[in-house]
Amino acid sequence: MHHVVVEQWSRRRSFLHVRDARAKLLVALALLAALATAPASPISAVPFAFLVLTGIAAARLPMASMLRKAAVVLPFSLLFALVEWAAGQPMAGMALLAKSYVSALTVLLLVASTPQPLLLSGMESLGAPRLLVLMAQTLYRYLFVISEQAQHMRLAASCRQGSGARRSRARAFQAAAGALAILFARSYSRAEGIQRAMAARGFTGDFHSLQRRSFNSRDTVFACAGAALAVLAHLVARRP
Amino acid sequence: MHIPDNFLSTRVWLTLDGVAAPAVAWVARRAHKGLDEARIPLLGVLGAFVFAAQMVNFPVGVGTSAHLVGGALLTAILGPAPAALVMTAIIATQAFVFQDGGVLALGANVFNMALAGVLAAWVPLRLFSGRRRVSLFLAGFLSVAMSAGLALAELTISGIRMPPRLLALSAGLFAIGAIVEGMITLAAVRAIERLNPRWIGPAPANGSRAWAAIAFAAVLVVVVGLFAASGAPDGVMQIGQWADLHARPVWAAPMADYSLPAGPLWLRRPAAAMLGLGLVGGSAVAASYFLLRRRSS
Amino acid sequence: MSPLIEVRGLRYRYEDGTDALRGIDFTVYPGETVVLLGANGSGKTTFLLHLNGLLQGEGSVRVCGMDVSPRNFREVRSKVGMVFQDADEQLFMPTVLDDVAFGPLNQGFPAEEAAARARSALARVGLGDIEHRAPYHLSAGEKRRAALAGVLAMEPEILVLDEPTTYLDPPAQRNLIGLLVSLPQAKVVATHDVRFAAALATRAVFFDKGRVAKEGKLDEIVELFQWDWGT
Amino acid sequence: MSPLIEVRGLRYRYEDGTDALRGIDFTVYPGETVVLLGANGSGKTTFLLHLNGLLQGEGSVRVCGMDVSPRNFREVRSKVGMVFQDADEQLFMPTVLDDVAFGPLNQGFPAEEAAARARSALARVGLGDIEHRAPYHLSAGEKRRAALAGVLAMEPEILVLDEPTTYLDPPAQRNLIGLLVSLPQAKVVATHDVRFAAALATRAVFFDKGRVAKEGKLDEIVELFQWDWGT
Ligand SMILES: Nc1ncnc2c1ncn2[C@@H]1O[C@H](COP(=O)(O)OP(=O)(O)OP(=O)(O)O)[C@@H](O)[C@H]1O
Ligand SMILES: Nc1ncnc2c1ncn2[C@@H]1O[C@H](COP(=O)(O)OP(=O)(O)OP(=O)(O)O)[C@@H](O)[C@H]1O
Ligand SMILES: [Mg+2]
Ligand SMILES: [Mg+2]
Repeated sequence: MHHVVVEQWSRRRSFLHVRDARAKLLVALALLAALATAPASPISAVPFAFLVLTGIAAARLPMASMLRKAAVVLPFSLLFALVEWAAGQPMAGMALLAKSYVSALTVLLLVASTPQPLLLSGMESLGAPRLLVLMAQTLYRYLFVISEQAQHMRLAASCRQGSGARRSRARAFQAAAGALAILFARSYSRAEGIQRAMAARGFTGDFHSLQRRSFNSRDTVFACAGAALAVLAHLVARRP
Repeated sequence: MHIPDNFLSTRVWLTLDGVAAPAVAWVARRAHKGLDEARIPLLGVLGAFVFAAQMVNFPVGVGTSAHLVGGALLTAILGPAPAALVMTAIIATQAFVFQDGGVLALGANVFNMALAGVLAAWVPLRLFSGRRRVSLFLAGFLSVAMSAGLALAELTISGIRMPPRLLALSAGLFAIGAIVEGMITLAAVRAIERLNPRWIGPAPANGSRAWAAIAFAAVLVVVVGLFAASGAPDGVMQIGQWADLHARPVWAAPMADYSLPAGPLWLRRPAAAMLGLGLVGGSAVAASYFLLRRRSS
Repeated sequence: MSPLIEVRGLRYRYEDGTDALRGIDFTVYPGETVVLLGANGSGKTTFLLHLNGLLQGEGSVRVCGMDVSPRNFREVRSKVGMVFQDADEQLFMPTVLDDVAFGPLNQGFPAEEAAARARSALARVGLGDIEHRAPYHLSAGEKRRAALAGVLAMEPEILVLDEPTTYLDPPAQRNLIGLLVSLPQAKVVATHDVRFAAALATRAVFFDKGRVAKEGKLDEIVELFQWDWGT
Repeated sequence: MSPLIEVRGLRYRYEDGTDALRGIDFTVYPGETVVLLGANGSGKTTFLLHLNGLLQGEGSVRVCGMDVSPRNFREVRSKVGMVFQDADEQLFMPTVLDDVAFGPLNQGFPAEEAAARARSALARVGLGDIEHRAPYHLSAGEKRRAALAGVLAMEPEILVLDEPTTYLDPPAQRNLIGLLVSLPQAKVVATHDVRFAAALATRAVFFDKGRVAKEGKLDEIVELFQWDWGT
């Protein structure tokens, strides 16, 4: 599972890992925005790629795996690049491809160097609604659990699937709907179980947290330097 | 339907981020008000459920399969505001954790799928609450049609120049996707009801039909308009020119000292067109939403 | 000695009309380990959920001299530590330390004190070194112990465990027994595993269709209801 | 006698890099009941999923003389009936009869024939009278038997069961043992319950970190790895 690996990476230690989540988030946004507003040419992505690759090296993350994982955006981008190419704008197509790939790599670097709970609490202190953050936290926690359940159901069904030669589509559709309903029922009763477990440990509606992150001077320097580099990369990209 | 970064022009993503952020904040407040605190885990777990549900394949056509998108199902189960919030959490998780959809484009994706999509699902659930099957099918259909249509329009307006035939083809594919979502939503809700009818709350039955009809018409206009436009991209540009006239004053104030490069000339008009379309569609739908709520409470 | 738990005439009906409990009397004294046996659906889990007010039926439930009612939930829930069957449901926070500190934080302790209590509870269950791991990546036995630590961190007087051996391999079960025996609290344990029960029980209660069918020595009950299978 | 299942040098690594199987050799002959023991995470479930191609690793897996490869999945899956740990995940059709008939219909039998096979499988597991109930509302023991019926209806030659006693009370466990003993198929059963294993096993295999650590008589293996807890 893709995200399990990323999650493990996010718990390593490095210069980048120890930075405050907010600082990293701001720098990532600055990079993304600077890249998005750079001219529509594949060359634009180069200075940004350089920065992000430096970041990956600084975070001591496995370069090849990172590059491979960010490639998830490529199929979609490639399709549109071809469209642009067909429309007589090969450069615009290439730019789309290069820029969206570097953007994905930037986001991947952010999540691979920041444990998810810290990222979420960082987003909260940057103004994301609390309810949304709590929800995303639970979502992420149970994503694995429920996906595994769905996986099991799929396996169980495929054991009894046969060849499909005489399968009625209506029946298969109904079976899928049934599987969805069972998955829902399990999720629902799991949610009830979680609510009970929370109540049993004194939960009355207010989430308290252990995390009290402080934004130290290094984080400030990092955020400023990161933003400055983003602007610089943008300026470099604008040079003809 | 998850738009990655760098596909939308700066003004489009900036505008939609600007629209989505306060809208999500408002939806969160609204969802929180009607929410028993103890149900917070339920929302998160259902988000994970929708995620996992995408592993369940529904056979459609020869050798292909589709999966649930989920906006309409969540709306039927949770009501509009919590459903929109859960969808927002899903889309954000997809963007950050799976690099599926951009981060700058988060506002656009949230707007398309979590806000407009859920709204489009909610209106038929409300309007045809007496006729479960019709309303559930329409909810699934409209939510996906709305999201996909918006995404297509945003891309077009951002200057991704799709040949008309390709545009029509993708519009056709999206239409099929919308029909399939309608079927899946219907089948899934009925299967869930069979397990335990209490899980799916009774559809809200009250409220003036006239207002619901207006809201429905607004959704239909936007959806049909988007699809018609995608069949004839020149039409979008026409709307753009029209909207440009009206939108320019709105743009002028906040963007007067907008220091980022304004982009090539040809980009400006489409961006304004996006704004115009968003304003027209958004305000029509939002107005009917408010009115509906007022009438029902 | 006054009883820690005193239940009188407890009845409970689920919304769908299932009569899950039909008049239960039940008492636990300090230092006891009471094992609940009974068929699937006989009401064990439903009963346990009443002990800290997660469900409320007719009849009286008293814990440490307090009525279990919404007024007292806060105190009752810090007296009764409940470990559920599915450890995944109990470990809902993003890291093990966060999770174990969840109870103390809700009890009103400041963050450092809560973290200290959480660390000491983790040490007690032998998980001192995994506090920053995500619960998802733990093994079944580790999950169970982390769930127990989350409850111990609240320093309860009574431990309630619902089928704690589910998913555990024999060494992990043995481990759990050792750990439970070493904890001084009174315990109420529902289980289908008669040998696990035998290793812990000072007394057994047999549930049948929402009633207590028999109470007494484990051996006698196992004998009477043929609750073990003679291999 | 030629083996029903023959596995040679099977290795499997999960995407995240976990080496779950590191070279397994394994054989089952007709009429045998082979029990898999081993710690949590030792690879039992991963191994079982290879027996009908739900996972595919390196090495060779042969069932009834056929290589388990995508070409043969259809036949292999009707030879190997797999019952998962969580019966709920296996029962997804609206009624028990629909569910049990799901396999035969997919095998290509016409509706009547499929229903007849389903009814006969339900009768064999002792559930003849509940064919029109919804599986979700059955008791734990009934669910397990319904899941088994769904597999038996496909008339497999080998039954594979992953921790079949989970959630079952002792009488239901006894029941399951009786049922399994009465079925003529060869069986491969992964379990943590040593006494359940003892009631069934003709042979035992002990998994350790993705390898077969020992193969032989159940008693010897339990003794060797101290897999039971001496009360
Ligand atoms: N949420 C619910 N809604 C309706 N009925 C329920 C619910 N939970 C349990 N029941 C029913 O209440 C009765 C008692 O169930 P309970 O879970 O307490 O039994 P149990 O003794 O814990 O069983 P097991 O040994 O299988 O865990 C059963 O008939 C069950 O079907
Ligand atoms: N989907 C997965 N992705 C990555 N690793 C996995 C996955 N499933 C299992 N593993 C790992 O593979 C190893 C073998 O797991 P497996 O589930 O086969 O063990 P098991 O013997 O069945 O354990 P248990 O007795 O707890 O059921 C473990 O280390 C486990 O963490
Ligand atoms: Mg129970
Ligand atoms: Mg297993």
